Amino acid sequence: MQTETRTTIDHTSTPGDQSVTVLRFSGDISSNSREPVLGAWQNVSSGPVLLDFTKVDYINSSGIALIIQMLMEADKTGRKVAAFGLTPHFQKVFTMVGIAKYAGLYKDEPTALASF
Amino acid sequence: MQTETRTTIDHTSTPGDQSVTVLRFSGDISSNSREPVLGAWQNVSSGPVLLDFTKVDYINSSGIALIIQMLMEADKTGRKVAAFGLTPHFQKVFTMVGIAKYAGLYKDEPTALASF
Amino acid sequence: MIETAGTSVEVRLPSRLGFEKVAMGTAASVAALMGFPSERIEDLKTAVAEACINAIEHGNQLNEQLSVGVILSATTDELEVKVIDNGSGIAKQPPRPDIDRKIHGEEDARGMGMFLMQALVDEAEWVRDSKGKGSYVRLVIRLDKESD
Amino acid sequence: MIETAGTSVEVRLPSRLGFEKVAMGTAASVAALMGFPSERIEDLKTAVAEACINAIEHGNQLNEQLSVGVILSATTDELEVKVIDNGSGIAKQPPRPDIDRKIHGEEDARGMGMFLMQALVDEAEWVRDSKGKGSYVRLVIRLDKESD
Ligand SMILES: Nc1ncnc2c1ncn2[C@@H]1O[C@H](COP(=O)(O)OP(=O)(O)O)[C@@H](O)[C@H]1O
Ligand SMILES: Nc1ncnc2c1ncn2[C@@H]1O[C@H](COP(=O)(O)OP(=O)(O)O)[C@@H](O)[C@H]1O
Repeated sequence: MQTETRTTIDHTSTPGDQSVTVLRFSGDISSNSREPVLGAWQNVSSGPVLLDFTKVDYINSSGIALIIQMLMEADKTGRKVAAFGLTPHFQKVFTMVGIAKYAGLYKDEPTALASF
Repeated sequence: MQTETRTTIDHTSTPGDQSVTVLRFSGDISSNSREPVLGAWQNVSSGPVLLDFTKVDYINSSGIALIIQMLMEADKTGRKVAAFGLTPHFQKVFTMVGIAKYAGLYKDEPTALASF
Repeated sequence: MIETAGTSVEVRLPSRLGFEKVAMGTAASVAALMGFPSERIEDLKTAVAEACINAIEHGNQLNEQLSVGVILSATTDELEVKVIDNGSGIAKQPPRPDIDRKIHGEEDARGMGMFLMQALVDEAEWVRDSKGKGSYVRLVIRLDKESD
Repeated sequence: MIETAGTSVEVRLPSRLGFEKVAMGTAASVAALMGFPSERIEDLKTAVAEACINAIEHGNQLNEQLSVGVILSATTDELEVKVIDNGSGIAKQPPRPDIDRKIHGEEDARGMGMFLMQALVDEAEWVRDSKGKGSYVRLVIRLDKESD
């Protein structure tokens, strides 16, 4: 089990060839994740952003608050955000707190990319 | 998590067409498993016997003792026994206690069947 | 199934963030022994984690001299988890989190722990310290209930 | 990595077979926090399960009025687990299990728990009760050591 958060930044494109930045998180998303979550956002190029939670083991409410702060930044600059790779449990949790309203939650990367 | 042991008895054959009885265990193998382990042995037809641990979550030393008692019966009647589906950890444990000397431990069913 | 009714398991954790995961592991094991389905175990794990984080952070204010107590009590049809700290408890329930207000900076991005506990388990009750025995949150999940 | 050195977690379990799994869950969570690799966590889980089964069965003789204590103490490079019961402990180490003798009915099929504990962890020590504080087995796994 990896407790620290790691974020890698990837680039891909939608089926319609729009370029997309992918933030791939791994480890935990908790109060320790400010830099890997909000810091990574600073390095994102323009266009839609995809969040990959496939390798995330544990997310708590402090981590969710950081995701919300990231979505605040996205909202301010009119960027679209989608997420994939959440377990059914965390899809439910993200929906309960309302995140699904500001970031589409998809089962996998192709489905998420097709949503932009 | 299923704590009780269940055993289903299947029949298959080796690549050389010898008939084989397969005991498929699921759940835990512990001190509560006397009947599902030793009782199942009573219902085994002649020929080699394959033990399938794929669906076993937990094995403790009392459960291992029941497997050893089964191997005692097999030894008395000259029956060959092989096992598959153990996690690497339980393959190590079975080897530590010496079970591997009396029952070949294989990674999957075809490999185990080919060993008879 | 192993008979678990009438049993109780106690855990004592240091007041350090991260140790909520130990309570999650213990609670998951007790719930599995009782035969809860995996979705309910996930709900319980998240609720227990949030309860422990609050006990560590707000109740014990990260004071490592203090520990957080977790008492898991099983009956035939439910599991009760009390998470106990040395603080004075909560005076009133925070408002339900409002994502629109959060996104527009009108309320703190945080403040979702208690809401999640209530949403994920069948009962969540906060009890303030009386006579120095500690404040606690009491979470209950029932065996017959489906996941919300 | 979460800083775990100097912390200790305590668990109290009922003396009922099956509850060793709760100790396994707790021990696995602490070891994961400390950064142990998964194979070592499996070794620890089996050793802790066997220690708890012996405490429940032999130490507390399945008396449900008594509980089994598990104390997990982390340093920077090792995890120590003490499993405590109310019995008088073991007088002498049992002989190493001999599979040939077992298969030929010359020794009991059982009697592998203590052997497995010693084989799976880096240190296993049995301490008999002194002054009614309980007997315990002390298991240690080290972070730098590979799985045996
Ligand atoms: N165990 C506790 N002891 C004291 N105060 C608490 C406790 N749990 C929660 N609170 C108070 O309730 C508030 C809301 O808690 P919560 O919904 O979990 O969100 P957050 O912890 O992110 O603020 C906390 O900010 C704190 O003031
Ligand atoms: N905690 C304990 N208290 C008292 N006696 C014990 C304890 N642990 C082990 N023993 C004794 O040591 C013997 C060997 O234990 P073990 O190797 O675990 O095998 P088993 O439990 O299958 O007999 C037990 O049969 C018991 O007599």
